[in-house]
Amino acid sequence: MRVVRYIGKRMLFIGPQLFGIILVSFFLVKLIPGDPAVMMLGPLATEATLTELRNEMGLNLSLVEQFYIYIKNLVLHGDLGRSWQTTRPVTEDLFLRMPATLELITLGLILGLLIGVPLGVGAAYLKRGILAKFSDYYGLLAGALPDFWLALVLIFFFYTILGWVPPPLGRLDFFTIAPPTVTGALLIDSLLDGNWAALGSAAGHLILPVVTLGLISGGPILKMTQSTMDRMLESDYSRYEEMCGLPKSIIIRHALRNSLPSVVTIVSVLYGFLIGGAVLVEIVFSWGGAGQYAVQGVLNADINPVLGFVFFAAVLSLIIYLIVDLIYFAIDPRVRG
Amino acid sequence: MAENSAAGTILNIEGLNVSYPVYETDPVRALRGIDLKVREGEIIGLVGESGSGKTTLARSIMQLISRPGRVDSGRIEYDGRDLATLGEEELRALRGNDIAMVIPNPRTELNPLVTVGMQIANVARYHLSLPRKEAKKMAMAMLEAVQIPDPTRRFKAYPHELSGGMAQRVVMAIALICSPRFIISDDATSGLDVTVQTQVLELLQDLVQQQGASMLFITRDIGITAHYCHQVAIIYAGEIVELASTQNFFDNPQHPYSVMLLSAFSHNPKLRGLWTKVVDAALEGAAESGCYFAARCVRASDKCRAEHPDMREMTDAHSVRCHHPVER
Amino acid sequence: MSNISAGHHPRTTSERVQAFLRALRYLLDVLRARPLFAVGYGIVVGVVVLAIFAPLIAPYPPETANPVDFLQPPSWRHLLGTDATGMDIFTRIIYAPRIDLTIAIAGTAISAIVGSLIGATVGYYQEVGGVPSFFSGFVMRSADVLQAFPVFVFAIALVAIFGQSLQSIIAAIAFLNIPIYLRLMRSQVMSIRRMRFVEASYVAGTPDRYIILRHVIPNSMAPVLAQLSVNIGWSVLLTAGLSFVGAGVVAPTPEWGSMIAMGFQNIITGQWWPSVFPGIALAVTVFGFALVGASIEVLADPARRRAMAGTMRQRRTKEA
Amino acid sequence: MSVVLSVQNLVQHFPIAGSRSVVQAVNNVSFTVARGETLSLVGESGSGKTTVGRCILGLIDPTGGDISFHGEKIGKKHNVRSRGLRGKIQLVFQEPAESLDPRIRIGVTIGEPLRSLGEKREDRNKRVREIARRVGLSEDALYQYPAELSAGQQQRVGIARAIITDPELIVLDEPTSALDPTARAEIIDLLIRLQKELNTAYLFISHDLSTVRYLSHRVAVMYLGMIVEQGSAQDIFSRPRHPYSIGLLSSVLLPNPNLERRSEVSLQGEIPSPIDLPEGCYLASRCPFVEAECNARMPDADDIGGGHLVHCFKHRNVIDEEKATLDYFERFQEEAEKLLISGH
Repeated sequence: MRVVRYIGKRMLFIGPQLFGIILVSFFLVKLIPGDPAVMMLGPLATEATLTELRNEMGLNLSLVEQFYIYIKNLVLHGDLGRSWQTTRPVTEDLFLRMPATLELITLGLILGLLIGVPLGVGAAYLKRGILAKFSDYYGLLAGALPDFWLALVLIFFFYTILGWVPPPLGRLDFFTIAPPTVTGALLIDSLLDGNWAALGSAAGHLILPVVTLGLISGGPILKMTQSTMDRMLESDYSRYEEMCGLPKSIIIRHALRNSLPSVVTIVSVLYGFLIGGAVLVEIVFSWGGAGQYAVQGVLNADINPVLGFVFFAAVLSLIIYLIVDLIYFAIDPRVRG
Repeated sequence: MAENSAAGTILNIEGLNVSYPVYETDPVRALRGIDLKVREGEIIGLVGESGSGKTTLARSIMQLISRPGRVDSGRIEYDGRDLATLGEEELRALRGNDIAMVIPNPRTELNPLVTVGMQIANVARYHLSLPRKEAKKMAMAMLEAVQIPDPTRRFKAYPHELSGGMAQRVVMAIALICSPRFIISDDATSGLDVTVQTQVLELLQDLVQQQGASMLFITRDIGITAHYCHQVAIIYAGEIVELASTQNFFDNPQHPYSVMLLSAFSHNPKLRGLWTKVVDAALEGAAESGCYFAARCVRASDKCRAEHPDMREMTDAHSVRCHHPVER
Repeated sequence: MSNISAGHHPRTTSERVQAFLRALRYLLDVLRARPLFAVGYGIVVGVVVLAIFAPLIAPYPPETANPVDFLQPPSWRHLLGTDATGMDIFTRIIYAPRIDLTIAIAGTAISAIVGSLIGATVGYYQEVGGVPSFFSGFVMRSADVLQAFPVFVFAIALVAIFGQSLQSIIAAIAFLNIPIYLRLMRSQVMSIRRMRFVEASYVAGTPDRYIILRHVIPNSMAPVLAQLSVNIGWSVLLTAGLSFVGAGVVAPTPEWGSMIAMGFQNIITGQWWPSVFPGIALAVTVFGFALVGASIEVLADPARRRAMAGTMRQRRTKEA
Repeated sequence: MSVVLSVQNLVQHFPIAGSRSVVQAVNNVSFTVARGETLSLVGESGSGKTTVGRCILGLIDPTGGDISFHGEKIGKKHNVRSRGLRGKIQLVFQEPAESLDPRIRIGVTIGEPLRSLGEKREDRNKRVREIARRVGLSEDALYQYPAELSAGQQQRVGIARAIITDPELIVLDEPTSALDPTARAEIIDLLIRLQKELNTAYLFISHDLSTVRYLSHRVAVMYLGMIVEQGSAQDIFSRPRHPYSIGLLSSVLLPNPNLERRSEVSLQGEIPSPIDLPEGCYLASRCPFVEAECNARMPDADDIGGGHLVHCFKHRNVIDEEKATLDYFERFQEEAEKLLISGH
């Protein structure tokens, strides 16, 4: 079937693209100044112990040899090396932290969709109404707000003044016992485990960060929905449906269905961006997500976490783009060919 | 106009003026006092060049003038009711049901994501409030009526998979499924190849006459009206300048613009020289007073430039809007 | 039908002046028809003017700490209050655009120029086959690789490598934005390359250089310009983010991101102004640039310009 | 008359992305165009006539066959853009608005082809004014932008740009079908007049038969990438031999109700897809005269005198059936003249 051949072709591309990303990021990240050995043993360590540690970590080899070892470990054992900050294998760290980031982004984008799509459709349909005016302002404003600043403002109102929300310190209260990690997403794990206390606490901590991401991502989603719906409602076929006397609700439904591909595209672009882009919100809410882990890696010249994060992020982005293509396949017969 | 014989008048347009506001200058007057009567079962050809207002007229009948155009004055009476007084719901019930439109480039005007069969069925479903299965059966019957090759397979096809001719037949199926009493064909065959065009025109004429419907056939190609219309109306700069039965019109065209149009089709340089005045395009139709065609007319006199001519009935079923019509 | 703007085109100086006045009046009408655009131009001009004349307007020196009155709430002496080190927030806010806007505009300009040129050449030679199309394929694949990178982490890495100087942040932002313009210009050029008037020039033997510079690039400028102003806004946000994480502009240089970061601890204990005011200034500036981008998009697209003209005409008849 | 352009067995197949099948757009087309002569390629959409034009102009690299200009082969390396040939072959498009750069004034557009011939600025401007006058454009128009002109005027600019380099051959790709009837007639008169004055060869591509009738010296009827019949305009329009030509001519609607061109040859059904073309004659599935031989192999050209070539086994039977071989276009013009002259 054409779909299978299409996916096959895309899978073929994923391999080389991933290799390209790892290649570029490896040689780029290696340029980050700062000597890990000194970082680990502190400034007082003698030169001998430092060189001995460097040899142990293979830093004395040429970059190409280091790259060869890195790739061999990754492909054969799925080992992304060890982080000197957490002293644990990077793969383990990421499997712990990435779900936190993904849970946050996924819920944030869902909220963004709930805000953006209905508002966009409404604004496109009631052209002159106040809704159209409001969504114009909101679309532009949401794109202009710095997400870390909005997080601070929300914390100030809902925590410092109103106290409706738990303090912005991580994903769970100290005294709540975390559910056994199955998916890594606290809401799901606590549901699976039936641990209602953890569920309540996790949900409480999620509110502000998800609202931050939702309000921010709602902007571009709204703008894309509104502009595409506008174009679709002005299109020849919508006009012809009007001429055939089809009820307004049907015309809108058809226009929306034709606008879905572009909404799906913007959501996939946002999702790819937020994997690395939500790090500021993570820092404000000390979320302990993967982004934060990578940023710490860069700031402290801890190479392996950065490379590991880039690899994970790249794999996720490529998977997302594949899903988007499949959705295109389902919606648009022209793509099916 | 000859008093209408047995058949009643289904559409009566009186003094219709439509204009589009334009920045910095006066609004562009697309229609400047259209008077047109269409009797039941009659096919009337409306011939005009681009910018003459023929598409605006089609959309005015459907009360769907594209923004920012607006109706300045005049009445459109359909089946005895003034369309301007009807509410949005009543108009919606008419469009596609009683008044249907056949459009020129169907492949861009059909919904790309819905199968062709369903698009035909949808019109029947909503106007005749039929259950889904019933509407699909009717749509299939319609596909066979428009002689689409292999209708069962085409039913599930998408618009981009159809050839020009097939897409045109689908649009005709959509227009005729609710057996409308009045059909507007807005240059419906302009996108087609010559051989396919003849097949589609034959089919359109048969189906319209089978249902006893009447049709306003809008086109740039005067040749078509000679073979497929009962009446011919020539429209220039937003007003009808000549109206006659087809035989009368082609035997004795009287308005200088009609003759100029026919001479253009004859590709005879000598003939065209007689009836065409070389003029700077900028002045075309710009005259507000007097006859709008005066600037390009070889027979224009001072009277033409001063006084705007009215439609005058010359002989039975033949009227002209000109101070010096061509006599033979 | 009559062609609406008949009459010949300005050649003598007096006619050129008239044409200029007419264009000015048209712009004023546009701004009246869409107040949102007027707001946009107002903000951008305001921020730039404030930044240039900051030394004259600002009541206090921007970078000297004054521990005596630290964390003062907004008052007549300190319009927007002071931060933890006692520096006047209003002063630093109007000085900040000097850094933020310079970085954003320089970075975006470089990426727009470099990205557009590469994009135009790649787009033009993509279908020519042979070595050029291999080269374009290679460029596009590397653009894909760059864009698969998590943007923010990549920015921090670049700054860490090049050092935290102004130039290195500008370089990082430029490098990040190049793929956007490259992709935008390439798709524009590939569609325009197939236009009839380009084919006519090609057949007439007109050299490629002339076709690219005279036909292809001018016709693809509109979307690039609209993207430019949106991109400047986005770069300001990125610069602020970098400073917030401590990877961008280093304190005490006045910069919105680092100001918000400095006020971060105080917010939990109730002093909101050190973080909130710089954030508002930043958001308003980015909002202004987004509006300018939106206006360029509308003015550059003839169809939407005509639609707007219709509404302006009605407004004018109501007044007359 | 010296041959300006000669096309021998031109073949052009477009591969379809992602599948092994191929669109057979042009199959074995051969014709010649002499100096000052107009050859029309007539056919419906998908007949390959535009593709032939684009191959000649070097916009497409043909799969097979060769094209020579004044006996000199042109193709991949040596084409319309190389030094010797530059400006010798020019092009006029169907959509007037699309053929002009919206951001450049008319005068500059017309003068552009001279730029590649290294003409100095003063000569260029003088030549532009002269050519503008010749095609009936006002001095003012030179300073206007394309959007401010009518479709007819825009097409005149396209023609001016084409003739400014004094080409020997102009490929006109449906130059009149987008125009209104009155504007179309003006452009046709202009083209005929220019050909008489400049002795330029025209390759006129169109599906508008009435225009082709009065503009062309010779006509080639194309169907599914093949020339099915070729000959003088007079022969083709009055004594068509190939069933497809007859079917094509009988579907033209002339503005005269009494001229009903009913003919026995009526082509039913749809045009087959150019992807998997049948073995024998491509018209077999739609032709009333079809026989076993037609389905077996492709008929080769029969010369029935005066360069009138027909690709059909049964063309002799076709003539017996087709009694009325009256040239309806000629008849229409005579009647139109009688009618429209009276009362002038």
